[in-house]
Amino acid sequence: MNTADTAWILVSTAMVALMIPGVGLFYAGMVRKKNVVSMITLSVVSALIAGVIWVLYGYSLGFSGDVSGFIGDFAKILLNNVSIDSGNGIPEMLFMLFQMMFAGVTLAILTSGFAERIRLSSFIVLGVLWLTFVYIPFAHWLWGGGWLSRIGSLDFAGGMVVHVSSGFGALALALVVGKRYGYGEHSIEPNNIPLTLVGGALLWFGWFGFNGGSALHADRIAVNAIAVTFIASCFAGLSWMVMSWLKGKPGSLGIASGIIAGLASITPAAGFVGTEGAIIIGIIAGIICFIALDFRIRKGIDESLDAWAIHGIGGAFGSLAVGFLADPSIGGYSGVIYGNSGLFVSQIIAVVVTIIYAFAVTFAIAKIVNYAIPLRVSAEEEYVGLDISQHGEVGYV
Amino acid sequence: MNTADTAWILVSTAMVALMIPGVGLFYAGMVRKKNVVSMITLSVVSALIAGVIWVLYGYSLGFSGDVSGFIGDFAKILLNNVSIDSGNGIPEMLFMLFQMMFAGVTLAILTSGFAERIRLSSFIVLGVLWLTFVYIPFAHWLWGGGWLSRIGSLDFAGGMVVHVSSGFGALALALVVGKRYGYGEHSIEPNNIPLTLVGGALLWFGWFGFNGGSALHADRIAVNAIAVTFIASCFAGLSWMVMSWLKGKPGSLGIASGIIAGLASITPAAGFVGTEGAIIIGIIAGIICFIALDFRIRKGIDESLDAWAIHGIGGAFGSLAVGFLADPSIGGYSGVIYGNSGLFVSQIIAVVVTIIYAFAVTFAIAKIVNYAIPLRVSAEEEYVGLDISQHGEVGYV
Amino acid sequence: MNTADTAWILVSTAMVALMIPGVGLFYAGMVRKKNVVSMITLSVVSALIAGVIWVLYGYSLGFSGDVSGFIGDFAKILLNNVSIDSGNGIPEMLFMLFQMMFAGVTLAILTSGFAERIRLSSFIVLGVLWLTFVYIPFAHWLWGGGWLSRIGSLDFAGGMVVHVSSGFGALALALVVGKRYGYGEHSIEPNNIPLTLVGGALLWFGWFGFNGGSALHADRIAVNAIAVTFIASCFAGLSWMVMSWLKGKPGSLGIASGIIAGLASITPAAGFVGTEGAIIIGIIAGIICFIALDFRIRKGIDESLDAWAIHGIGGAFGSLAVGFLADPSIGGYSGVIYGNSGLFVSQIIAVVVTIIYAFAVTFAIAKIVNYAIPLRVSAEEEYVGLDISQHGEVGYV
Amino acid sequence: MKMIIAIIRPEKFEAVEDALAEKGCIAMTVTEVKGRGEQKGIKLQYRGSFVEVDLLHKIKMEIVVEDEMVDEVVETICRNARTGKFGDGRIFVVPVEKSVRIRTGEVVNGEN
Amino acid sequence: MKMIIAIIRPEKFEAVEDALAEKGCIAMTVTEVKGRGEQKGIKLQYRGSFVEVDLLHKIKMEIVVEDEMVDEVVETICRNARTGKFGDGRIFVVPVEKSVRIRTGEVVNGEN
Amino acid sequence: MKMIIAIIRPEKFEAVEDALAEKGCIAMTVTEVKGRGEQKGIKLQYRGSFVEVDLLHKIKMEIVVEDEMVDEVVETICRNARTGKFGDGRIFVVPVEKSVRIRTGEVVNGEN
Ligand SMILES: Nc1ncnc2c1ncn2[C@@H]1O[C@H](COP(=O)(O)OP(=O)(O)O)[C@@H](O)[C@H]1O
Ligand SMILES: Nc1ncnc2c1ncn2[C@@H]1O[C@H](COP(=O)(O)OP(=O)(O)O)[C@@H](O)[C@H]1O
Ligand SMILES: Nc1ncnc2c1ncn2[C@@H]1O[C@H](COP(=O)(O)OP(=O)(O)O)[C@@H](O)[C@H]1O
Repeated sequence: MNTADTAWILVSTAMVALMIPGVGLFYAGMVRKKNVVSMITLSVVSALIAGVIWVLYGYSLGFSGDVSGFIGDFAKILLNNVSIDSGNGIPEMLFMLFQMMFAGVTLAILTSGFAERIRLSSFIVLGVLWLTFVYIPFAHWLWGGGWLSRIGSLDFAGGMVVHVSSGFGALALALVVGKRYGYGEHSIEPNNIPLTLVGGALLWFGWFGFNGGSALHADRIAVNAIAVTFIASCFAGLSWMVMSWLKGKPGSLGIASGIIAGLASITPAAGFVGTEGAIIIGIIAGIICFIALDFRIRKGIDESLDAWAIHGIGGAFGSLAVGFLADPSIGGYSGVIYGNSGLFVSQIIAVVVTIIYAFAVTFAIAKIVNYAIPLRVSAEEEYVGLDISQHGEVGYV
Repeated sequence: MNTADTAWILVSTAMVALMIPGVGLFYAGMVRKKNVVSMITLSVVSALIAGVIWVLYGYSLGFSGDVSGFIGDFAKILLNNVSIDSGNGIPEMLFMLFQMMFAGVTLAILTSGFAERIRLSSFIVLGVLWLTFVYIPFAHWLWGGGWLSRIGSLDFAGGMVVHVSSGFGALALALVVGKRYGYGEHSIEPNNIPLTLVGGALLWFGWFGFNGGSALHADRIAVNAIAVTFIASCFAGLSWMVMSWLKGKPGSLGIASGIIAGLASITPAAGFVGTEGAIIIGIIAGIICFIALDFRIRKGIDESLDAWAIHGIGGAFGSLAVGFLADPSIGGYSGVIYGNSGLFVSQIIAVVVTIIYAFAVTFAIAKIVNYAIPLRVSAEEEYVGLDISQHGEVGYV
Repeated sequence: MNTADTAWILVSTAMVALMIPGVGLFYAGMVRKKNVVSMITLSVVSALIAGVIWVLYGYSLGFSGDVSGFIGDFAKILLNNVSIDSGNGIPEMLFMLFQMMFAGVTLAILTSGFAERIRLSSFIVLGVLWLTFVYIPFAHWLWGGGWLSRIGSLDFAGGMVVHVSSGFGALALALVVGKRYGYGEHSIEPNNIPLTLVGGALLWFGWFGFNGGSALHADRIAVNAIAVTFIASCFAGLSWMVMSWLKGKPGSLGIASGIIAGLASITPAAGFVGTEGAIIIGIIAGIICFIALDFRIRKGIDESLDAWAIHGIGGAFGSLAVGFLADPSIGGYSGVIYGNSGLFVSQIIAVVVTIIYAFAVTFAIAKIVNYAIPLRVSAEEEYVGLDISQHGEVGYV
Repeated sequence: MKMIIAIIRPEKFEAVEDALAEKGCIAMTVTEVKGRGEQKGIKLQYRGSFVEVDLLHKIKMEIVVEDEMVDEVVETICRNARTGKFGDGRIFVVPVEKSVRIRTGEVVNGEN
Repeated sequence: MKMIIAIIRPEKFEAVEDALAEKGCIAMTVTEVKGRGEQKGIKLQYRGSFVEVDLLHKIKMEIVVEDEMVDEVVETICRNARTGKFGDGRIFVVPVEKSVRIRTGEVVNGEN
Repeated sequence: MKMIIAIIRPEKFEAVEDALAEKGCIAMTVTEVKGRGEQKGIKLQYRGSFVEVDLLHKIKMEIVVEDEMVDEVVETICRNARTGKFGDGRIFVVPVEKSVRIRTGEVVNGEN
């Protein structure tokens, strides 16, 4: 066992774990006071669902064996044969846990799509199905030896597995669940911006573990990953700020959104591009995610907390950018600017497929669940707020 | 010196340090608005007291030498002879600091027992005495080579040293200090659930360092510890959620309590049981701590923030569970299910003794302090709130 | 590459990154409700500015080459030649990133001086100039091989580079920008003390990485650094608490300020003094920073969030204390009490020079910017608050 | 002079505010309150049993106007705050005997 | 019609609310306020000197009722909000000239 | 008896409170409100265009006093809350028919 690598991934795992409630806090400040508890709880419950599924069968289906390139097998259900010892590198048990956190974060991001209107029980059912039929396949395709990795598609830390899946999934869910009551008619204002920024701070912090830990070693790739991650987030924060300044005032939520857009966009690329690539990705991420958000609002789609505009578009953009900007001196892969167009093709295929699959399968799951048990609370419950109606609690007294 | 182990314990120490104010934030959201500052400050001051005591004599009494199995000696007062160098493993100075944080967290947990009614000055006196006469002996008995460790009792990361001590100590304190004015007559509602969940998020994060760091190496035991820690917390969060759903609505505070119950319960076991053990411990922890909390409320005992029900019962249960479930392939010790009942006997002895000692000695200390200087603020001060009366501050304007 | 050192600095870098919004949260709870968003955003934008400047030319000017002892050269602009590989120790890219975070934290601390009255656009211009003409020179002088390090001045983790620069800079800025409207006439009360304490908790946590990471290895110096850091903060928190208790009630903000005073004061010394030194530094830090704050208030200077009293005075005091207390068995340098007065002389020179330079150059920059574009918002904007006037946002609904 | 005290749904506030401004009625004082009407708030069905959420967030507007303006203001609020469902709120009119503008000290006495 | 404005201890609110509901008086508007009575709040003894905490949290209930209900409501509030110690609060009765139900537009005029 | 409802700038509250206490007028109920006057709040110039910030934080004080005290209290508030700039606030005087001290049950009837 490499103890230094193990030390780094032990910490990274904890950092990614912190991101799960971090997403909840980030989201919770942006909803109305009557749903602040609900929004955090959805993320906390995401961790619980992911933890249980992962132990029972999720890890096995994602990372053990392979069935026609599409999914793993059941050899490691209940963490059977997942060892705490290891030859070199880190123990498999640690890898399993690190991956578990990713599943949790992804499900937490997805909760954007039905914020302020989902039934808790339906969310649990939906979460189990979504992890099983969307997240775990994606993890297998790109990280578990599945077909996308075999055609050469790269996803360093989850541009597609995490961000495209949750972003486009959230969009599908928003369409199935429908708009919040009164959306577009009266303004829905963030109840507690400092809370959102607390969550944002934890996400920024956790992302060092998310991207840096994805190197699985405390090595040059980890160093590159955290450097490009932070740099991309700074440039994206600034470019979003400039965009919003051109249209009005630069709000703190905008700057934070820009930072997260940069983080999501650099995620698939963090082990493949250098600092110049990070600058380019960052600047563009801030601009296109800003435009996507603007588009979403103009279309009147209530994908409430913009997982689609920020994670979905950011993750897709970053995954394509890998095909352009991958620098062989970093991760050994070359993009278009280093004269290789093959990678770019693989990336396009992967992005297109994951977008379609994430949207379509999430849509189907949502429709099915909605048919069996309504996804949405009643109009009265929505009016009163989910904190009281789902949790019997009041956020602030 | 093993630098990888050192790196891991450096980080773990910081993570456990963060838990100290984390406890304060977790508690503070659950009290009334007029005591929110007080509740956080009690935890912050716990860190200060623990830091000072530990440097002056606490570490020495806990971990240097041995006097009849009961307590250490004074050879390392003022951190005399505590070196920053080391043969192999981590430097003793780092071990000392890591242990210091545990003392701080434990004292912070204890503040549950007299929330919203303690005088700050009395708390300081009480804290010094409690660390000296309860915490430090426990640390010596189980970790410093004292009598319980000699009879073979195991406590991986503090099921008894941390959780039984503070949980049953808080119960004793609640009985000595008495109920909050109006307790049981009018409802006392949490003032800021998001704040509690911020604190809970930091605790969840810190617990990776708490349990994982207790391996003192970045090794297979650390990996096992963080895996079983997170898994147990997920199952406990879910089982608590189910329990509360059966009786009404599943609140966020309940889910968070379940998670912490799972964390407290797995703490003594994290280096000895595998993932199946963690699942069992987690599920049961969520159920029995829920029942304990319910029992506490029905009895009308104002152990205000449930350190007893969650930490006390959870820590005791987990310590017993070690005797059943310890898997020799993990930590080298066998529990009943691996055909060894000796460990179970040692665990029973340790749990019974620590429960009785923690309760009785805390009770005695509290009575004595209360005799010398009242523990409790005046009725007017309690009515106005501790923020104004003890700190001259107002939490939110 | 030493992977254990790398693992530790990867984490330290993330921890220091978390301090940047941490400063913002800490400050934001202490301003009025109408400026809470602004205060956090100033810190977030500090990170963005520092990130961009550092990549473009900041790292190069600070740490590449040397021009007459005063400043570096342009050899590493755009991170040219900054490698992710390394001989031994950590990769330069990681060192670059770790240093980047320090620049961000320092700029965030500086925002104390113009809290609740700065124009966002002016702050950005000011921030760029200040990093360029104050922070980067200081970093070069003490850490990049510049003249102060050549005359033997020591600054372990930023007593002068970070704390004197931002503290005395904030003082100069407060004088140029002028008092907040109504300051001294009606009371300006903290709007959200729990938020400040959340920020404070993150700072306390991050400081382990700040001081411990400054060892650049996971070694005995890192161990010493985090031990003395925590110990000094505990003693400083207590001594401030005692001071404030003598004059009235011990507030939570006071205790937190004392802790931060201890942290700032031990920063320059953390790799050079032992635990006794830390106790002495801690106790004195709590006292003199308390006195400085009291003095500042009596003088009617609106250096609003006391960067001067806590960071400026603390950092200066700690830097001098190195000259007295440096223990050769720790870092190889001897202070006065070990019979060497040479170091003390170097420290005096460094402290005096950095104080004068930081104050004077910041003053000049502020005057120039203020001449070109007003630093301060209009009276109406100030009255309405910066959240609405600069960001178009409302903190809490 | 009368004080018109209107308790309305928070989500209708903007609409009411704009409609009043159009009528030239700009000045007002706004408070966040909670309230319940005669229906005891809202009933939520919850696993067979009913839970009553009795105190719901409302916005209270206090508007002091000349007597002749009262009916127009009341009517404007009513029209813009109405959804037709329980919980739309109430308007109360209270006599004001005197009104003082602090900035100028100018006093207006009501006819009451 | 009258508006009964009762300023009570927060911890007595539930009891008052329930007692009023029993009397059939359900509708009300509730505001969190701070207040002090003639005693200037509460005096805390602090190291020899006294500190006055002048503004304490209170709950303000506004209840509009028909004239004939006033005495019963006032009496019910009084009985359930009383502790007998300073700070129990006050009840004020203010005339209401007109009351409108927004949902229906229905207007009730007071006799005032 | 009258209820004096004063809406003032938050930053003037302390001064007003102290001035009233000097006059022996201690009891009061205080609420945080938002408001706008006839100027529609404050106009901020922002890159050529104007942004109106319409609802600004204010403090509402409610003080019930005997009729003969009204003028003195109003005058004291006016003097201490004034800055001379827009937004200083308003004072309204409303009749109170009855006042009850909950602690004692003692009732005072207004002359209205
Ligand atoms: N008698 C009353 N006294 C004081 N406030 C009232 C009264 N009746 C209604 N309100 C206020 O008006 C709000 C809405 O009233 P409600 O009765 O629910 O509307 P609706 O008449 O349309 O059902 C309540 O939440 C409460 O704040
Ligand atoms: N004259 C008054 N005008 C307005 N509010 C008042 C007045 N007197 C009392 N109050 C309100 O009633 C609350 C309780 O009054 P207090 O005088 O403390 O009760 P008690 O008369 O039992 O001592 C105060 O906090 C204040 O909010
Ligand atoms: N007609 C009114 N009805 C209710 N509240 C009012 C009225 N006029 C003013 N106010 C309150 O007084 C506050 C200050 O009034 P404003 O008109 O801005 O002062 P000034 O008259 O000095 O310009 C407003 O924010 C609002 O809360």
